[in-house]
Amino acid sequence: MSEFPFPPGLVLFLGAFLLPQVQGKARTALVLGLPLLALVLIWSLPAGSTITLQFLQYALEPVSATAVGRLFATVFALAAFAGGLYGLWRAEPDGQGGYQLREGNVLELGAAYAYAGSAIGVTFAGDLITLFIFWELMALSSTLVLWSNSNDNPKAYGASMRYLLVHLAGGVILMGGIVWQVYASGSTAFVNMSELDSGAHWLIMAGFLINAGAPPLSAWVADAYPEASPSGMVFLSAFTTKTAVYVLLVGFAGAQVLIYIGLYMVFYGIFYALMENDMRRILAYSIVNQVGFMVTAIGIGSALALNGAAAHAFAHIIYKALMLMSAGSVLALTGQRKCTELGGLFRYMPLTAVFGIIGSLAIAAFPFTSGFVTKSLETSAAAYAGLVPAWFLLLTASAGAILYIGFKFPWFVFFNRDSGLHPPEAPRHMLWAMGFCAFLSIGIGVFPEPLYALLPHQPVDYQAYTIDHLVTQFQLLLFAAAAFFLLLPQMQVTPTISLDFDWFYRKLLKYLAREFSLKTMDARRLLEHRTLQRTEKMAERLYHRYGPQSVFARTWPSGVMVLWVAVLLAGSLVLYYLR
Amino acid sequence: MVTATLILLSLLVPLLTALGIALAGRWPNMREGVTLTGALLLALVVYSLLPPVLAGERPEFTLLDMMPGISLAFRVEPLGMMFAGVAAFLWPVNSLYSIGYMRGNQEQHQTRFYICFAIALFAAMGVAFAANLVTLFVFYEILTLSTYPLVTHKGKSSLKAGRVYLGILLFTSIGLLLPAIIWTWQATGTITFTPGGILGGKVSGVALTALSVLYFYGIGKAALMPIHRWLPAAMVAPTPVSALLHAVAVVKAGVFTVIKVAVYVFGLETLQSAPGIEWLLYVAGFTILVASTIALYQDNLKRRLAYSTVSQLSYVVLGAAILAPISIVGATLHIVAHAFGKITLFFAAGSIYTAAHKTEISQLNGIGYRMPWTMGAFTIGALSMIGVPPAVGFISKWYLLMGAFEAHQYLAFGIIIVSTLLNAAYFMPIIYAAFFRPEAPGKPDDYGHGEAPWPIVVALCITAGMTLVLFLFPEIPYQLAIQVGR
Amino acid sequence: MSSQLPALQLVIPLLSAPLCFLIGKARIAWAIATLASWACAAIAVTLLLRVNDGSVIEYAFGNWPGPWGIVYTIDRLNAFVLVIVSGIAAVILPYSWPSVCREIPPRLHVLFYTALLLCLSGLLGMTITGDAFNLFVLLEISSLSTYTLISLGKDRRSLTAAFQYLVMGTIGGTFILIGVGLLYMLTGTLNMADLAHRLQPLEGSRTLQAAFAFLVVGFGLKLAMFPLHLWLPNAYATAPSVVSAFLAATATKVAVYAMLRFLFGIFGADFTYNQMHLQFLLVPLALMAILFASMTAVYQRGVKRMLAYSSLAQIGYMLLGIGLANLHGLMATLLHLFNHALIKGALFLVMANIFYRAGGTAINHVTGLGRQMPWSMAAFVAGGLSLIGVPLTVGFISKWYLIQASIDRGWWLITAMILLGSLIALVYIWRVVEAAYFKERPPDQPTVTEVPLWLLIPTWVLILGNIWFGMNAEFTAGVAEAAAATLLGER
Amino acid sequence: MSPQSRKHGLSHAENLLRFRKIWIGVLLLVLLPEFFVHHHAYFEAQGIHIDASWGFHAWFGFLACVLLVLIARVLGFFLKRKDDYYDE
Repeated sequence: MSEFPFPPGLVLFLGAFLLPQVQGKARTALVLGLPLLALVLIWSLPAGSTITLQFLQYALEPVSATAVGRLFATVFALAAFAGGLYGLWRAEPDGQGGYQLREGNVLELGAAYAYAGSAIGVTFAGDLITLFIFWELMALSSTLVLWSNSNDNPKAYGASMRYLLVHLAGGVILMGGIVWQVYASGSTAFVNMSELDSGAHWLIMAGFLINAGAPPLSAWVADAYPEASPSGMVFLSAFTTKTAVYVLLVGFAGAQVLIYIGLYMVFYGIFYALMENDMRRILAYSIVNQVGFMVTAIGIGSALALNGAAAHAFAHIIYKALMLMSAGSVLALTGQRKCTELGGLFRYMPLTAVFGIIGSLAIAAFPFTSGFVTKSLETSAAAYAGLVPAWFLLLTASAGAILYIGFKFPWFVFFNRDSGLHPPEAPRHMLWAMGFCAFLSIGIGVFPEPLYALLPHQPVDYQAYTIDHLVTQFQLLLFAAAAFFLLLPQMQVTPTISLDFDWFYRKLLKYLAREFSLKTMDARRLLEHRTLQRTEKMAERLYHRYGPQSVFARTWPSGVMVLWVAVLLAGSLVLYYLR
Repeated sequence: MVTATLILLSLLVPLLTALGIALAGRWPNMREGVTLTGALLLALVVYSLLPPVLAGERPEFTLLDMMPGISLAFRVEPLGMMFAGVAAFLWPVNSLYSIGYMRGNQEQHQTRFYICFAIALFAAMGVAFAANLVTLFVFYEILTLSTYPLVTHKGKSSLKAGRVYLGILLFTSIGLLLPAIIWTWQATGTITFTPGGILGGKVSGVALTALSVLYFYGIGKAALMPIHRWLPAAMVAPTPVSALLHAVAVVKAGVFTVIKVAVYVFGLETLQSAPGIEWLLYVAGFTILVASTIALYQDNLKRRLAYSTVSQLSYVVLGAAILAPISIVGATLHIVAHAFGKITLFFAAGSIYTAAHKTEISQLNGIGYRMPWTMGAFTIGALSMIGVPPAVGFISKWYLLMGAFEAHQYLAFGIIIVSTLLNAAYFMPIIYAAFFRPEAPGKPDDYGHGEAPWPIVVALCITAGMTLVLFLFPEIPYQLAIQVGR
Repeated sequence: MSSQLPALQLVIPLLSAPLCFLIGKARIAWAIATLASWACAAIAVTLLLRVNDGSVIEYAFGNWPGPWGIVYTIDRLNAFVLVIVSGIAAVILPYSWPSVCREIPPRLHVLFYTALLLCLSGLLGMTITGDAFNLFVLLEISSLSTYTLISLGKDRRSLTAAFQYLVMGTIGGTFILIGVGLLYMLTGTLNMADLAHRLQPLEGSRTLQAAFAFLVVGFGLKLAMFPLHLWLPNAYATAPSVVSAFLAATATKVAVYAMLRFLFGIFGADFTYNQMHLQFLLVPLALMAILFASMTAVYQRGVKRMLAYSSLAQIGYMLLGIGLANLHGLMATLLHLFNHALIKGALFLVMANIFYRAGGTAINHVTGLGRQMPWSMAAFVAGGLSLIGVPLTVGFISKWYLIQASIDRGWWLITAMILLGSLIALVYIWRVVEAAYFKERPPDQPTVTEVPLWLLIPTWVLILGNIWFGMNAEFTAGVAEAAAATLLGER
Repeated sequence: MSPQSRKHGLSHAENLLRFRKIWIGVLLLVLLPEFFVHHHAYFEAQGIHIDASWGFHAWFGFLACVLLVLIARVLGFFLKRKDDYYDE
């Protein structure tokens, strides 16, 4: 390749600014070409750090290729490609049973590519400062993705602001941690900090975890992502949480606390998805659930677990993108997101449904899908590490995956009752994008070896396709599915949302702020009123005392002055006499 | 000797410019030519002082002896160099902007405006290079007085604001700062800024804390609450004034003095020994948070920016209050960072006013498409305020945080977290409205505008560009700041 | 010739006065008066330069040596005061011609210049003399001429004011005479140096204490010490503008000087402070003056009256400096003698300018003048800033030393009061500035133009003096410090 | 929209019945290997053998799901709010 190792993230990031400048075919070429170019660069860079920049008193290594970084960068580029393809045009129902296509939202595409570029930038960051810079760029560009949809979705703005604030909070906590770490260690190196023996480490981990959707701020995922456009959510789901997984993987592999946090996230996702009505919010909760698996694996910290986390992230991005594309097509062509309003679309959007089902099967880790060959690495790792409760819980969650999403999503959207909606099949470019993801999901499921070869800890000593594994997995999933059908009456969707931690800042804080501002306003008014009154009174008194008619200003008869003279003289004489 | 001449020149150039403007007052083009020439000359003079200062030289120059033992003297040290450098860099840019703004809005009394501006810059240079407290105080007061006519530029309607402006600034400086200076003189027999401070061992205990209250509240220009009211009041001035003076020269003279007093009069170690000195940290933190909260509720763009300035100024004070050398570096850098960021924001506000005659945020829907450069620059400025890369605000925040950790001031860290969120909460909606909200339907002629006149656009692009450039190449301010912190 | 300078200092104005009267032509009288004042100023400056090394010039009138004859003693202190008085006169007299033409009926012009010259010679004589009784005589000369000058005011109230001043001034003069008489009774001498020498052993004496009390009250009346100030506002407010300027800048200053001379030159610092505890009388009265008079000034409708009240407050500062009883305090007093002369002289000249054009000096007359009389109003702003004590003006220098003195003492409350006084000054000055610059000219007021250069130049000479001595107070502060040290007997 | 069109696919009662039968068949099919395959327990060391019991994954998966749904019901009772809860 070229002599100058061009940062692959920067290609996408800068390319994003070109997007609005071009039209038509050139734009299509750019949208599809940029991620591929990035992909080429990702794999053409030599391992290790290739550039050193001086920034303040620190040496930065903005381009530093590692195996795990490359793995994430690769999947980010793939996701950008698929999302770009999916978002090239926007489909809208034309009211006559068909649809019309409009140019894709170029602002969103640009923002998304900048976002993807920043995410890739994080994976190539050789030091904490570079990492943080790209981290913040991610927060900003992802907010732009949400903003781009605000004309179509009035809820997007509020959600985006909450999203941004959560991420800026995470960002500044992370920054604090990094500053502390740099100050304490004198080095900007991004090293493993899993001993958590300084406040800096805790802060850095907290910053990472906020982006991963960890408690208590998990609510931002389901709050913000579903408000993006169909293509927007594809991008959003791919990068932020997965970069968090990446940095946790590098920085906190083996930090035991992550096991608990991860397990919490797993069940948080399940329960909230079970209660949820909005199909895209279900998918959002499932992101938290899936990232929870990865975080748990990172907490376990064995080579197998870490490989599992990496592989799972890789597979997850693709099948989650697939599901979101499927859901996005439904949303685009029906205008509906709520399960209570959807159903029976199988007949009208058969391909969309099939792709959605493939995604669902993958997320449920059905054999011959990518979920099967990646998630099992994590559960096995828990088993091999002898973590009894963790393993049982993960197994429960694996079974639950069928329940809350694997079957719930396709069932309520594509089957169940007929909703009366008769949308057309999704447009071709969307189907191609879904097909691409479905192909990867199944391809990885059938031939896991190429993916395994990319994993950070080599050699990967794991065989997914054993009889035992196949049998137990089928048993688990099919009986879970049986439970699903059996419990369907208990799982009917309701037009509700579920309270979450965001209640505190959406309701309580707002309430407190309003109360506070009302009360302080009253207090201020009262204070101002009183001060005004007092000042007026004082001014009056002062005027009375010092004004033109006052004692001091009046023209006194000479006698008074003489009296004063007498008083003063007599006074001092008497005083001197008495002394 | 050459350097001493340069100091003298840095004072003379703005003064002569003022004179030249007065003489050329009748011919606007010539008058503006004089302003620009003077501004560029000043930048040249100030920046030729930079290499020797960076090399460790401390040029000195005594103008005259004022009282026995007290002289009007100047000494260029890194902090002053930084302040002067920022002001001198921004004056030409702001002059360019002023030309566009004042002509675009057909303002009255333009000659007086430019004269006062030049005098204000003269005062700023004096503050920056002052070698002792009295010299600093003298120029501090000149700055107050020379900016008063600018604040009340609009005449009678701005009278009340002018009263608040002058009232607070003179009351605090005469009522608190002056006795503090005289006290220092009385206690130590010197008023010369000295690295490591002059009060160490001379004043101690509660008296030291009392002195710190006198000083830090006496410096009204630093706008600590509750004496911040003059700053929002000053927003009645034309925008170039708000931009260069009430976002850079005047307010920075305030926080500059805070750092200067903390470092060169008290000395960090002496300050640390003062009982209850945490008050400054608490007050600065309180100001940061409360001012940001107030900003959140302002619909008038300039008022929002003004409260943001109040809050951001307290970042600098916070840096001083943390009392760690590194936080001083952060505070020093924040003077630069905030200057470039906030002037950009004010420029944008003025640009909007000139082109669209809009002053309220709620009127800005969709304006980003009519004025892409303006709002683009605004965005960059806002990012710098929030402190995210790739804007220079990130760098100062970095060192402020580092200082907080060095001194184990976790409260300061918490304040910075909340404040970052508040900053975003009051800036981002503006950007959003400008670029993502559709324009309100209105009379077509309401929307006939495009970008502001080119001098305005050029000026704000320069300052916005600088916030990015300074992030990428922070070497010079960083070197200066390090020398201050040392 | 040069050895006769001390005599000439007094003789020139004293002889010029009857000369004016005899010639009887106003313009010539004015020319003579102006020349005389310039000569006086030149002499005063020469004298100051001559004694600035700390030497003392003793001049025996008619070669009758002291303590029998009248001896003029010139040291740094009174040379300094001479410069103040004659300097102000030298600036104001040339100014006076157009102003007097406007304010005083032509038939009284000659009388005016005669009286002014007499007043000047009285003040100079009080300052230069080394003889207690001679001082009283010259005091009466200056007082009587002052009454005349005040009564020349266009305002009819000036007659009442002059009469009141006459009554009070006479009482004051009488008290001083009684005080001097008591001293003479005790010691048998009137020569100040001799008095100081002979009083030393008599310190416990009741008579001495009574003399002290009479002198303090007497001078208190002359210098308008609170609450003996009641004559001053009316006098200053109603007198012709030039007279107000001259008196405000000189008369009280000389009275303060004379009091200092008696307190420290004759009684001695130790007696004054440690036995008579004068500071306990002076400090509260001074503070009351600063606060009450300043506050009253805020509410005045006439700007001249306002300045008159402000003068009371400024006298308060001077007395406070004495009351603080330390070197910096006394220094502040002496500096303020000079500085306040510059400030008030300039401000009253501005008032004269305004009267010259607008026909009055009420706030109503000043309103909207900022645009119409830019140079005069700019002078007012500058003088006002100096009054407030903004740096680079003389007012700042006085405040600096006064505050330092209060900090030296550790009397924080007094520091606060001084600052409060400054801030109130800010309020009353700014009231005028706002009226001049921000309000439209009232419809019933004439549209006016700037005064001629002949009037502007003296005004601005004083303003530039404010600024010059504010930026470069080495000289004045040096003289004041040395003089203060001498008074306290430290050097 | 004709009534026919509402009855299709899995929502059709007959289809549903057929679907159920197939499903039960599949379930039995996946249980078949249990007679031939011996599972080894992961946590021998901790003395836990339950994961090697007969049809463990089948019944565990089933029970786990029942449990999850029940918990979700209970949680839903507390946490569910109307759609427009935050909009008001």
